[in-house]
Amino acid sequence: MISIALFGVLALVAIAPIAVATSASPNATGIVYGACLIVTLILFLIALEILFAHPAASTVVLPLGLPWLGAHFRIDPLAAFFLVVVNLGGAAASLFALGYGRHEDSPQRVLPFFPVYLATMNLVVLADDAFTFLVSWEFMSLSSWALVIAHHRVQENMRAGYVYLLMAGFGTLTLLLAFGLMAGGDGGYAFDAIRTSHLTIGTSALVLILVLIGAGSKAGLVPLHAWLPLAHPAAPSHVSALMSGVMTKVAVYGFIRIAFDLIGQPQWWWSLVVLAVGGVTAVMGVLYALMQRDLKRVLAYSTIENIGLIFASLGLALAFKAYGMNVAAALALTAALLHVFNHSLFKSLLFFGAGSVQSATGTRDMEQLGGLIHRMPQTAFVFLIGCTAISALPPLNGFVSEWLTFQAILLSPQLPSWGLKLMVPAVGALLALSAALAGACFVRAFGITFLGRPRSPEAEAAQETDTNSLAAMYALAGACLIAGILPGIFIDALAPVVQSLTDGRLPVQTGGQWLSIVPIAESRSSYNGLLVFAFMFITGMVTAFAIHRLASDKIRRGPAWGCGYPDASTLTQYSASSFAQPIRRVFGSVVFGARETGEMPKPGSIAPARLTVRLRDLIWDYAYAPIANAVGVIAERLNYLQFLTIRSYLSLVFGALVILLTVLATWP
Amino acid sequence: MHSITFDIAHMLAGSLVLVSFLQLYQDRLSALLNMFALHAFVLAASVAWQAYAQDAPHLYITAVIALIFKAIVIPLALRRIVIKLGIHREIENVFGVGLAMLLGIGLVALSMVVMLRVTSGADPLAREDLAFALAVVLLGLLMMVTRRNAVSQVVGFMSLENGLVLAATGAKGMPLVVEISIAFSVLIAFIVIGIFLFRIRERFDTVDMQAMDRFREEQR
Amino acid sequence: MSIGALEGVLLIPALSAALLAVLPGYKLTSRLNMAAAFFTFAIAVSLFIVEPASGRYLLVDDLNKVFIVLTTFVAFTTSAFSASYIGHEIETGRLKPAHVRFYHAMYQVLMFAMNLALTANNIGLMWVAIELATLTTVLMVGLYRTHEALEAAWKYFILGSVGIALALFGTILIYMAAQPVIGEGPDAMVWTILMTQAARFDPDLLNVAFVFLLLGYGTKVGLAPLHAWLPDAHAEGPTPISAVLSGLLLNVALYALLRFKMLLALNPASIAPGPLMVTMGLISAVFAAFMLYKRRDIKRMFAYSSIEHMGIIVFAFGMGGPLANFAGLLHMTMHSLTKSAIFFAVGHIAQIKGTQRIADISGLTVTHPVLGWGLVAGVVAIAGLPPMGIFMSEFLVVSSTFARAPYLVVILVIAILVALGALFLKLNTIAFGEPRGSTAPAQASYVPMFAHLAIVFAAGIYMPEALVTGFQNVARLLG
Amino acid sequence: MAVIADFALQGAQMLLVLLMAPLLTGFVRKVKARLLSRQGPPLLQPYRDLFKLMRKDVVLASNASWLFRIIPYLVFAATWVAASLIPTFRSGLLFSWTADLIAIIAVLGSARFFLALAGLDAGTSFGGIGSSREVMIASLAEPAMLMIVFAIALIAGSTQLSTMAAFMNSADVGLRVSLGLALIALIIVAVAENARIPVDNPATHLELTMVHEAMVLEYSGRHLALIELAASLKLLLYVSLIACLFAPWGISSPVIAPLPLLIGIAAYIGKLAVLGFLLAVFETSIAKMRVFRVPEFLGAALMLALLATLLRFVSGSF
Repeated sequence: MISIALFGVLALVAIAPIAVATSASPNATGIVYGACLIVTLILFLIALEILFAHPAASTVVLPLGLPWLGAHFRIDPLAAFFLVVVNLGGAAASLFALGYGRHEDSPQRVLPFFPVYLATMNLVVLADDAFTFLVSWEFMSLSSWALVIAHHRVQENMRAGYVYLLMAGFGTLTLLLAFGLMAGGDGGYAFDAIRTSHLTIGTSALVLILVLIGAGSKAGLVPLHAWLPLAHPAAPSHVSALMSGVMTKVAVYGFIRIAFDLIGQPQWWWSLVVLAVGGVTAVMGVLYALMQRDLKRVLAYSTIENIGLIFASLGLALAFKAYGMNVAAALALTAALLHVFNHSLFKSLLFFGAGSVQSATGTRDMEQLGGLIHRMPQTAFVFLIGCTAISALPPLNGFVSEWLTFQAILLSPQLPSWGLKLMVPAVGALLALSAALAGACFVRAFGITFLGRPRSPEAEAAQETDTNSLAAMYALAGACLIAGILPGIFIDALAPVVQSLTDGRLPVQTGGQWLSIVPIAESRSSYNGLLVFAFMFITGMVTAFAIHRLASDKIRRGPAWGCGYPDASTLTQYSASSFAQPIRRVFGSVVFGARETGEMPKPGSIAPARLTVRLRDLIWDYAYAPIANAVGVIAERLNYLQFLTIRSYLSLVFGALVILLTVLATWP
Repeated sequence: MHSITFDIAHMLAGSLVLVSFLQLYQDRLSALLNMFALHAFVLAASVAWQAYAQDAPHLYITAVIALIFKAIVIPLALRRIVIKLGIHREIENVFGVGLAMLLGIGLVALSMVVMLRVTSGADPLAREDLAFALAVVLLGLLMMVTRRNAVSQVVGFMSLENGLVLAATGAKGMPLVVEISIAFSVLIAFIVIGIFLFRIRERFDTVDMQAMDRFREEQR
Repeated sequence: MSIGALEGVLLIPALSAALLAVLPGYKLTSRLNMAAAFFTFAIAVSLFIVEPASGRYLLVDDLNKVFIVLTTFVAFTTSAFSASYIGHEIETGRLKPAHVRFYHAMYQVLMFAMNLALTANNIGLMWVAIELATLTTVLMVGLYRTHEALEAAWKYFILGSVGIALALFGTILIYMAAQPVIGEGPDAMVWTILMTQAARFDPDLLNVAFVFLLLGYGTKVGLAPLHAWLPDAHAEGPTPISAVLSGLLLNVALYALLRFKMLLALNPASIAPGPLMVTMGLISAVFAAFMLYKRRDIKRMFAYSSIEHMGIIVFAFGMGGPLANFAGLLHMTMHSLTKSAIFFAVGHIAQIKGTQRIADISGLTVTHPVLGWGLVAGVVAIAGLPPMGIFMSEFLVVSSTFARAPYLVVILVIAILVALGALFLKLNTIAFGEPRGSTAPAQASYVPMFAHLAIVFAAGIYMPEALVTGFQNVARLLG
Repeated sequence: MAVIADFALQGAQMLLVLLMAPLLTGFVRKVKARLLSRQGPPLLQPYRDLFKLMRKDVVLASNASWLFRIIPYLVFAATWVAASLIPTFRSGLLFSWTADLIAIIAVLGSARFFLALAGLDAGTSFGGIGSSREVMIASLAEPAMLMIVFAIALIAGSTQLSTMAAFMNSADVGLRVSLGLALIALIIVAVAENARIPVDNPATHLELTMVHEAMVLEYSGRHLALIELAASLKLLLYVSLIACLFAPWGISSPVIAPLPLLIGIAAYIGKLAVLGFLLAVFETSIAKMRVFRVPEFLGAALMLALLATLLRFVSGSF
């Protein structure tokens, strides 16, 4: 099993040189993405097989990496699940890119890195020792960095790549410190050794904080998220989909692997930290998303929101695990993992849609779009499904995982500790708020982009995207629907994973009547996506049929009602920013330090009235900018040392000598 | 029972330190050069005495080198340069002589503390010599960093190196001493030639130096 | 008498130096230079097979074997690079044939000096060899005879001489410490004998000696605040020499330091040299990392990055322990290969663009893909990103010492991160963005550069057993 | 047999809510009119309106999309399904476990989602005003509603409406602070969700002040009929939700016997009348507030509900 998976990864790596060799030829795109599609599909099937057949964890040690240790690889249920996520996303992205990649103007900067990127993400999940894990982890960042700066002539892309690489390096070094603590001074880097080694409370706590920072910076936890909304939009869209939909999940995997598997029994207060960070991240992410004009940036920020949701569930799971409430822990963890899977589906779908829009209109600025539903009906349809799913609306899959999270929260009064008693409801409120705001955010995203009237000639002239891209998007949309109406199957598939991490599991779901899901007991709570979908479908159909039969089915077209002022201009429509204005008024002043200044021309003057809105990214201003400035200042100061005279340099040597001698003279 | 030999060696080494102080005290180049000649001469004497005390004849070579090369040739050459560059009566201390002297005293104290707590095992002659040698080395360095002028810096370097030779000869039966002293003479010759060829004087000058480096960083 | 491999490593450079001093024509001489370097390398490799015994003046053990092979290998590749580089310099007339003859002779003299320093079994001999190496490089740095070149050479010369003097004082002190135990005469300067007796030396004397040696040889290693000569020497000299300086000379000085550290480590009563080295290493790493930001000259920038890495290496050796020492050795090897590879690339770049000013170089991956991506790979490696070898060594350094000295390691990590930021800040403008400057095709020999990068890449993923055991033995030696 | 009966009851429930909804709306209008000492439209006026609208042609805005034409059916279906999942006269219906309270709220959420999209489809500024304000209100009302659900669910130990109703009906509820808070919050949310005064005015047609009406401004004919019907269904839904949670008396337990069912239906209609009357009184007694006062109004609800939940968490006795 593991060996087949590794061969798959090897095959992916082997595609890269082919890409380099053929990148000149026009059909390189087809070759590379086709190959990637095939390999990732194979890996996907292998992972599925492992997940459902769940055999014992299979391991292999290759004579690579650290010489005396070798490179350990291992597939257990957790790894298998994340392999499913990674390769499903990879396959979809490859399929999408078969069409989308043809619009790429510099393929030689994308093709070689794409398969490597896929391979590294697989390797992170497969790795079973600290060194292999970190190498794959950082190499993953590196290859995605190369993809982010594929369009290197655009300055902001370079900046995005720069910030991204720095944050990635920061995260990796933090994880490195964490592993240093876990492995101790004598280098027990294999995960088995780490599992068996017993850390002191303090050490494991420090490890958890470090991991939360390291994995969190890759996943995009506030306030470590700054790189994400820069880097994800900068990359080509199929890569953005991978980064948002899959790579953040690999980061989540890193957190789960270490926090749930490696460092043993958690302390209850860890969950306080994780819960708080998760809740804040969820709300901040979606609020940022509501303020963006750039479609792909909206999606990137909403990724941050979903990561927050996932981490909140993970925090709950930690809390339950700390108090040995295994079933509850299983519920929370299932919610988290299911959301990982769901988000990877619809976020990829949405990025594909955004990519199609971009290649059709040449812009991602929503203020330039509009009315695309008439010109790209199919894209609009699948994008709408994605929006519905990510807004956690039944009967689609986003709702299921959110519902499970709420069910887990409802179990938490049994937690003994007071901190949690106060924290959990607050986090619950934050999650509910973020869910509602997400709905608003995607009404805005879809409505402004696809509905209304086109706001620019490019949007006017847009064409429906190609079949490959559509195929990828339809596949993901279908997956969203299935995961939404038949969640029981997926929850059961997660059971072995959850069991291995929490020693608890949910009751078998697929056995219940009408395939409804029952986390604890039917008297307590249950949800049946299938029936909800069926009811809505049937009632809707029946109503339509009845009305068209018995009443009228006539249609007349007329101009839209404009209060008697029929306006030709499309600028009088609600724009992205005006749509967000009420919410900005409610939350903005606190979160963004938003200032609105309107200037009205004097009566009689024909000068336009103008409203200027200033939003500040407080986190950037107060966390990142100071650090950057500090580095700049220190560099400036030290730089004087470059321009001294030989005499001054000699005095440095002299000083050093005297100091050392004095140290010696005063040595005890 | 070599108390006499010990005292004389002690006296010579100590006077070497004294001369170093005298060098620090000078603020005119010409006077400084004289002082250096004296320094080299004292060194030669001390080396010779060591050669006699340890009856190590090869040390005489070192003594002779010191005498001829350092006490006579180099000072003369430098004097010519100084005259050529017309800086023989220039005052070029970075800060006042008094402060320099104070620092010097501090350095001597430091070297004493370091060395005397050190050589508990070694024999007294070597111990004293080492302490003085270290003092001379440090004073030489101090001179290099407190003088602006290339020539006086070379003088500083040479007195530093005198300290080394003192230490080397003080170390009983140390091989390669002669070779090392020769090597250093070559080195110094290089430096002097360098000064002579490239008119290094202005290259040392603070302001100009900065301008130079700025120039290197900005332009090109 | 039979000439063993050990002597061969010294004789070939010496003889070829004499030969090259007289032969005309740069085509022939550069070939000869390569050949000589190659044979030296071959013989150095044979050291692993023939295992010659250490003599009275020359010694060979696991420690210096590693250094010798590394030195001779990089010397060989650099000579290959310098062949094409010098050819270009001749065409553009920046160098005259006479200069080239001098250059090649000096090159071999330098090789001789370094090999001597590495094989010398006598602390005095070692000191002489390092002084010789210094003087040679001084002359080569000044090769272009430009204002700045002479400037840099002079700075190097003065600081170097002071360093030499301090190192000599330290050496004398070591002798003084050894002499009462071993007795007067040369024996008290022979490594192999010193090692056996070290435990009985006067510890305080050893301490003072080590301070002087640390400062003296540390000047050569380029540790801050003794580093001042290094950036200018790298920036102004011919690029092959920059490669040799960063790749080899720093290592040779480091080797001397390590030897003396071992000596002190054998004497329990003496202060542990660790803390001193750790402090100097951290200072150098942090300082150099920040200095990277304001650099405008591409060669000077990479010179500062050498200081940073020397800091990391010294830190690793200072921390000690089998893992950290292993990491230090690995890091040193990888740094030599990577940095010289980078200088190969930079040399060609500077020749194509006719400038070393970073602001005037842009979009290399567009105009010169091979060179540009080569540089990117080099910077990726030097910044400590996987899958290159330096990542492995940094992984080992940080992870193995964090548990012991968390605060120090955090400082080191910050330095690494700051350096990463600076390097990629510059790389972004050099390798990417709108192309600027000449787009003339490069007539360059990419073989040396990519050979180095390939080794570094391979080492990051797979290390052969023999190498590992060798390193581990050395790491054990270093305690 | 029993299964058929169950199906029949479920169907009856669906028809009941569908039929009662316009009546409730008409009743509220009537009472309001009377309180304003107007004659007011007859009780059955809403039915007439609906049938009239049904038979009229649809006038679509020139650039309305296919989505615009689907949405009325979607919204109606979603609201109807949600409404028919609330126990009205009998708990434990056949499909009652299809969706618990959280899911029902979410189903309503999807109805709102699509309605807001409809507002943006025509590309007029009024639709935009409507939907942007609607989502703003929703972004506060939905979390408040969820918190209310949490508070009650934590008391009842379930989010299953039948179970909750049964629990509230049982003796061991007692008087609880958290329940009181939850009730107040629920009323506020219900008012906001149904676009009633003071949050919104269902009767106004001054575009700038309206939210819900502005959003559906472009709808006409059968589409408008469905939207209106959905609106009254929603009102009915919230009223019967309050009824079944806070006045669960008379809801017949899951047995199939005519008498309890009749009692249940009678009790249900009675509750609707009372609550509708209260709503009318409430609406006539206060004035509509400015749009940007609404967030504070709803924020209060959110805080109350959160407080209720917190109390529950801190100790079971609240």
